[in-house]
Amino acid sequence: MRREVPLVIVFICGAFMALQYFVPHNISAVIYQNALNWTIIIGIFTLAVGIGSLVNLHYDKISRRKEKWPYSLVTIGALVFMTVLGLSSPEAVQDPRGLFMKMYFYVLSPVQATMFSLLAFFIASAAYRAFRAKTVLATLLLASAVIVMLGRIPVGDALTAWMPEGTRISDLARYILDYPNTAAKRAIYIGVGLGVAATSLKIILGVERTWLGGGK
Amino acid sequence: MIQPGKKIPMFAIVTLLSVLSAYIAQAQPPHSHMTFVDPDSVFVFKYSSLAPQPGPPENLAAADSPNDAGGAISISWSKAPGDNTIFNSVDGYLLYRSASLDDGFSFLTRLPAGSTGYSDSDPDLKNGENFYYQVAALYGRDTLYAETAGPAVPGAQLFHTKRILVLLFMALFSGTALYLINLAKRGGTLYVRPIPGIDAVDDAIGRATEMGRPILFVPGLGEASRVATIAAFTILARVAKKVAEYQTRIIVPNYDPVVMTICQEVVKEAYSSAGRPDDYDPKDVYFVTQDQFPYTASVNGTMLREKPATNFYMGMFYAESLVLAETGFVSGSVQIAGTDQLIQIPFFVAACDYTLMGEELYAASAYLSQEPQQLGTLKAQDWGKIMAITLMLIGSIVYLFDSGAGEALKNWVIGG
Amino acid sequence: MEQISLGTLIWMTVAAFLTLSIFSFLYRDNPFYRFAEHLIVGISAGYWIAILYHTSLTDLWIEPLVDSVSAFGAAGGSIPAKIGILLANLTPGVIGCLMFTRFFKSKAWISRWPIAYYLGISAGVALPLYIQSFVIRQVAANMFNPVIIYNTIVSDLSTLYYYGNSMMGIWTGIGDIIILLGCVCGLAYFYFSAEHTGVLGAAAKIGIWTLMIGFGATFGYTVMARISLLIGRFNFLIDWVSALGNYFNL
Amino acid sequence: MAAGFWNKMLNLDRRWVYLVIGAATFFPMLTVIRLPIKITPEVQSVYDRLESLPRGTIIMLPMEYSPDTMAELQPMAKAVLRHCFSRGIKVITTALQIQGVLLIEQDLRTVAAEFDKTYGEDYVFLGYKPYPDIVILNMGENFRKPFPKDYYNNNLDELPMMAGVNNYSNVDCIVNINATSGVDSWINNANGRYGAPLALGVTAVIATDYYAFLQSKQIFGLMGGLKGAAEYEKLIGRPKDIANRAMTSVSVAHIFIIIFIIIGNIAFFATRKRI
Repeated sequence: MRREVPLVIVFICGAFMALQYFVPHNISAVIYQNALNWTIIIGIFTLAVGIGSLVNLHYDKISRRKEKWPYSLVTIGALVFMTVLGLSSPEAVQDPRGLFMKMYFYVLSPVQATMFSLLAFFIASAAYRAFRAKTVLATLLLASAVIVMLGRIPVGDALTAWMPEGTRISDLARYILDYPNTAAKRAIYIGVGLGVAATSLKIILGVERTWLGGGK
Repeated sequence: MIQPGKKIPMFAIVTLLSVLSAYIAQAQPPHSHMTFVDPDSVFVFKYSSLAPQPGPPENLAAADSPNDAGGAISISWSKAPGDNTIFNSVDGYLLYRSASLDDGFSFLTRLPAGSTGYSDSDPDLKNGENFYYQVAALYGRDTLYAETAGPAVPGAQLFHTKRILVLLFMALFSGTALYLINLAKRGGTLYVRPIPGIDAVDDAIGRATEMGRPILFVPGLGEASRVATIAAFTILARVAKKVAEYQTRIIVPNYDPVVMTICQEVVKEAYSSAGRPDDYDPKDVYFVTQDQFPYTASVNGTMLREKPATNFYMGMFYAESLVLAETGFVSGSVQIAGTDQLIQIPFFVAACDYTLMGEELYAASAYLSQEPQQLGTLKAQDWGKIMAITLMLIGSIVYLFDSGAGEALKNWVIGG
Repeated sequence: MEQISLGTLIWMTVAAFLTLSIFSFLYRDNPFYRFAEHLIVGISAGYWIAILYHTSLTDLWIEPLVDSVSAFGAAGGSIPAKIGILLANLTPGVIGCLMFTRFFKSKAWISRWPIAYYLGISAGVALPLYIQSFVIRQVAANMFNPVIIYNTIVSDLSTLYYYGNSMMGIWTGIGDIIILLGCVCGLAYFYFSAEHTGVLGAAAKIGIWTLMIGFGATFGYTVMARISLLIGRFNFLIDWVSALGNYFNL
Repeated sequence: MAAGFWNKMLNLDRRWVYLVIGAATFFPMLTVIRLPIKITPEVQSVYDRLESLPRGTIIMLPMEYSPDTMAELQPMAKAVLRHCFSRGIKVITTALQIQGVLLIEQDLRTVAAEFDKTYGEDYVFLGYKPYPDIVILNMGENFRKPFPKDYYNNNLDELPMMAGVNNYSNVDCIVNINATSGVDSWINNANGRYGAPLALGVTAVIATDYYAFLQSKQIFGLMGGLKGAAEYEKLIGRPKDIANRAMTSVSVAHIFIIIFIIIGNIAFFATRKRI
């Protein structure tokens, strides 16, 4: 029961969906459409469980007074506040003047956006302190990076204005993007495609079972 | 695999220089392209006596659309006289449909000049019923009707004929994969070439011992079930075993609690198998936090305090990759990275001594663990690559003999 | 700039404070940063719950379910058919609810059923589609017509000789060769069943060079991405300062 | 002496670098210098396709960005929307990334107001559903399957614009503005399985990955990051919009990062020889 049922479910769902791709008939299409919608509905509950685990984690920290537990209090408080706000009425999430929207645009947004913008500083610092042309390959990589960087900004062409039109840095950058870059990414994508196909196959046939986790 | 300290080979410089000089050699600006059709002359042609006599479109045909669930009919015709860029004398086409030839046709849609077909998927089209079509060409105020076509009967198909190559490829690839995994399970030998990075691992641990400094192993930010994280466990097992043998120290800061539990098991096991179970210190494999940047800050702090001789970054990495690699570089550690996150690979290559890129990480893991499932999958993917390359070359060779056949083959491969 | 209300100004100030709290991490990890970070984990989880409920759970599950229950009160239609529809609408939610067994250790294994359903469907749709779009169509794009490549190069070379014409055709032709060769060699680099010696070794070497140029391009482009994000934040701070200035007529 | 200097430079506290790059990005924002933007063919082809459509044609413009990538993709999304609305092209939008739903709804509402467009007749916002790859597949069958109702709780059949519009075969093309690897799902599922013509507007981080799909004609256009947005703004005749204004800062910051790489490498090699 504990291992067999999930393996049977995975096999039936997976094999049907993989073969359905080759069968355009309307009966297969109807099953396919409903199976997809079921996936979304089940998925909603999976996401809810993820949020449940988050609450668990922080509740545990607070109740055991683990290191820096007051921060967990902030998290739980914010979660409860936002949930109550959002579920209070169907219009809560749609009203541009509502508190839910304000929290989104003036609290959630700036923090998320700023977190990511820190990367601008990090990349600059790494460029200065760590990106070295130590080997042939690293040299090639950095050269291609610098050309693309210059080629994507208007200043790049101004710097190479002495070159005839059609051979300036932006054209070189385009050439790199269009040809060697395409070749490299194609080789990688063919590998990725085969990798995903192999993993999917192993999951459907029950060869790959790590998702079942340990236990009986 | 990136190897340090290698001199740039002469031929690389020569190639680079010649490509560069050839590039600069095209010193002339591109000439403006010759235009064969002057837009003004088109206007003249339209009313010239050279224009062919107006006539209805010919060869009207209607048939069930292939490869669908039914409810659609494809209609095609050949262009009416004068419908081309030179004379431009047709203004458009009108399409009509009827359920029977006696009832008279009702208007369906108007299509622009140059059209030669239409796919009708109106909800009225019931599978198994008859439908007739008529098309007319518009010449200014004149409408010239073609002969009617039909009956066409919409219906559903059981097999999508344009996807046959996908099915073939899928079957062949799946068969190969299953065969190889089973072969490996039964103890058959599957050769995987040694991955150069593995030797580097041993060297790096020797170096740490000489310097009397610890080794830092960062298992990434992925969950325990990700392929890259699983590969990281295999590599950690190898590293920890060597560490135990050399009697140095290994530090493993974790982002994910589940990953931490497994890492503790792996390191403990490695110490036991090296015959030094007592040297294992569980406090060195610890959980930090599940917040990306604070985790990074904490690992950075560890690097600066402990000054590890070697840093390993194995598994899933996101934006923190370059921050970690930078700190490690500045504190003078040898750095070995491995990830399947394509976006992060460039940063690791630029700041680390060795980088296992994408599939190389899986290969290293398969090579070290000799686990049948990993080996079989890796080999099957190798066969998949051979199949892909063969298909590419066949395509180009067919072109050499007959470009029409080449084009047809290519379209068949693209499918639908 | 238009005059903004005091309310908006206060909200903007909150946002600016949080922005600066995050930036303070650049100096060092500190309580302001930690506060903002933990706050956002909670806010964002609450936001998820509300959005998931209002946009997805209601119209995909709850409403059809309520409709199929109330259908029993309506006239017409056979009872077995109504029961069938009710079951079809009820089942996915019930399977989904099994996920919650995760929180009870002894029953946690039941949560594998919904996971199995989700994994099976995703793996099933992915298998043929990845082969089609990532393998076969990419391979098809690598089927170049060697005759055309040869002709463009030769014809451009001859016009170059006679008229000093541009070399666009030559470069396109060479580019196509780079794509085909680079891709084959890149695949050779990721071929693990034989040692990289001889022809395979040479191919693998060209392959890794091509890969490095490709990674370099990603690197170069990424710089722009990160800088753009910073510009976005600076834009906001500038707006905030000028809003403050406008409001207090500074 | 020199080695001592370079050594010092190498071990410079990273906060100094932060300061320099912050300043290099910030100060150009206060200037009014406008740099010429060169249009690349991959952006031009998106513009050309939309430009060639007759009024009233429906296209799909799914947007998947959130506050963290807003700075890159919002200008692009707005530019494409403005192009559509100014030419009378009707738009169906989804937001399949949860963090961005409200943001995208606001952007859509603001741009529609600029052009006096009516909801339900000129544009439709389907909103959010989880698991983009599954949703994209089921939209290929029928929009009404994953989206029985739109974001504002209207039945899709009540919206005049959606009459007879069932799936991708009823829209001219899909222009996906996306900050996530969900782009792959659009290529695989919408283009691969349902044959919908597809163009991408992505962050500069992942833009280079999709040139392989551009060359294979699986996508007909590609806009990368702020530069792509700046080009599009220029194409629709709005060269004073936000992405164009940002290009000066982008340029200066790029130059500084290149200088950093060069100085860093000189210092590295200058000090290494002496060891």
